[in-house]
Amino acid sequence: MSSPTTPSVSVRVLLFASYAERLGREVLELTLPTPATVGQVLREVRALPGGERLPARPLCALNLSHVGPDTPVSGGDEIAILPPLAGG
Amino acid sequence: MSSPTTPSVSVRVLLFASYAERLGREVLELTLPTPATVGQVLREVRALPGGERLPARPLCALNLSHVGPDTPVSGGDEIAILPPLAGG
Amino acid sequence: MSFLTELPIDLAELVAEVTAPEHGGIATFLGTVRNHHGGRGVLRLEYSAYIPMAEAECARIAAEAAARWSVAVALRHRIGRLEVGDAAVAIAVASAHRDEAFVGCRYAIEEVKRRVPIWKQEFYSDGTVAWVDPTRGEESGIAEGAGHGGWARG
Amino acid sequence: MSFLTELPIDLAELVAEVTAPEHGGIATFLGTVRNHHGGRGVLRLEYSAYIPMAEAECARIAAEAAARWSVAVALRHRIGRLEVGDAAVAIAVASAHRDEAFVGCRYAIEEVKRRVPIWKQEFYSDGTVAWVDPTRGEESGIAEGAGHGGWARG
Repeated sequence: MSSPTTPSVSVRVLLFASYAERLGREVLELTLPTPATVGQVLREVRALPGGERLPARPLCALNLSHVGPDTPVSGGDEIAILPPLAGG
Repeated sequence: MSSPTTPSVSVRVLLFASYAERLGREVLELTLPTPATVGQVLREVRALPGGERLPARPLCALNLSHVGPDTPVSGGDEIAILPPLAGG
Repeated sequence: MSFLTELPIDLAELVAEVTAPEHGGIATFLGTVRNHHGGRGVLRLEYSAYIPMAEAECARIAAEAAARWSVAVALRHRIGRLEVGDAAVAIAVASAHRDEAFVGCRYAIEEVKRRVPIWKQEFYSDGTVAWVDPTRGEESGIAEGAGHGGWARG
Repeated sequence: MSFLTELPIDLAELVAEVTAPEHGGIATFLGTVRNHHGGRGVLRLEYSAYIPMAEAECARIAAEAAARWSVAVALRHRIGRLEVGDAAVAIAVASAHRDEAFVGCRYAIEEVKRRVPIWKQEFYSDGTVAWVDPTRGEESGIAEGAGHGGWARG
């Protein structure tokens, strides 16, 4: 339950590899009105300088697991925006 | 062409593993009337003491390659009668 | 045991980790740095990772394979700078029978490529550098590399 | 290079044989001596072979795989006395891409089992000995072993 005294959440956003280069940073803190989703985090990041160079639907992770854009986020969550994976 | 002066062929027969134990020998020389086949070699071997303990259609090789019983044999050929393979 | 390492990978070490008297077959896969990609010569590359998630994802993949096929799984991915011929990833999967070992090993490498947050920068013999994007195919990879000359180093 | 050996097999040696700068993936298979078979404890075993044909058949298998999938193939089978855990067979297959390496490796081990004239005597913890017959399944294998007490040694 969200309390009326906390209408917003603060989350930590991580950027990697080519995405970090496009935005010129690897980490940022965002505050969003609740209830917030991963998709809303993405929209905020894409509004930043260089953010328009991210794809509309990149891979995302929430607290170390892959998630879709509709996943809700809570205060203190770590959201990662992942360029195309190239391990192996 | 088979010459009228060579109505028979001599071949070398090898036995291995359990088959060698069943016949009590690993190698034998056989002389057969021509034209001869691998199947005829097998029948000769199965007529030897202990030979009745070989299966009717074991794996056979002729000069280091797997062959079927209808394969013709020539003088000096090496025929191997192979128990079930268990490599790997 | 970490799944990610900056040190050279020793396949024998992974094989030893999964070897057990009840196992009859061990399938392994070793991914090494090629000297070419998309028609261009590769000099070396740099792997980077979202390390805590990559560790968690590797652990999940290993546990999934172990549970699904009753296999023992060892998995290592190297990060940092690699030269041509270096092992980037190694997987060893042991089982009583070879079917499970092969299938489990194949599963593990496919899932590593699909799920583990690791990125690769290739340094080419023509002096350019590109982030590898396997989703775009090799030809598009060239285009992206060529289209982002600003990323070139050195 | 012989495909059959009486010496311990070193997987790293086979991997080194197929490693090349243009290869990106190496799939290997290692078949080791299990401590059980058909429900019985295995102490050790003895592999024997029709050596010249086994060499020829291994060479044919390696050449077939190499031609069919454009892979490099290294293959070794041990003969003689082996203990539990020892490697009996090792195969390493390298290719530019992992698909061919996996498929070529799988092909090679299946063909080794199907075609190479090698036989295996298992020495069990109950003191009996049996020639292994993979065509009869594990249960029949027990029956054959039990039915030929005359083969028991020691």
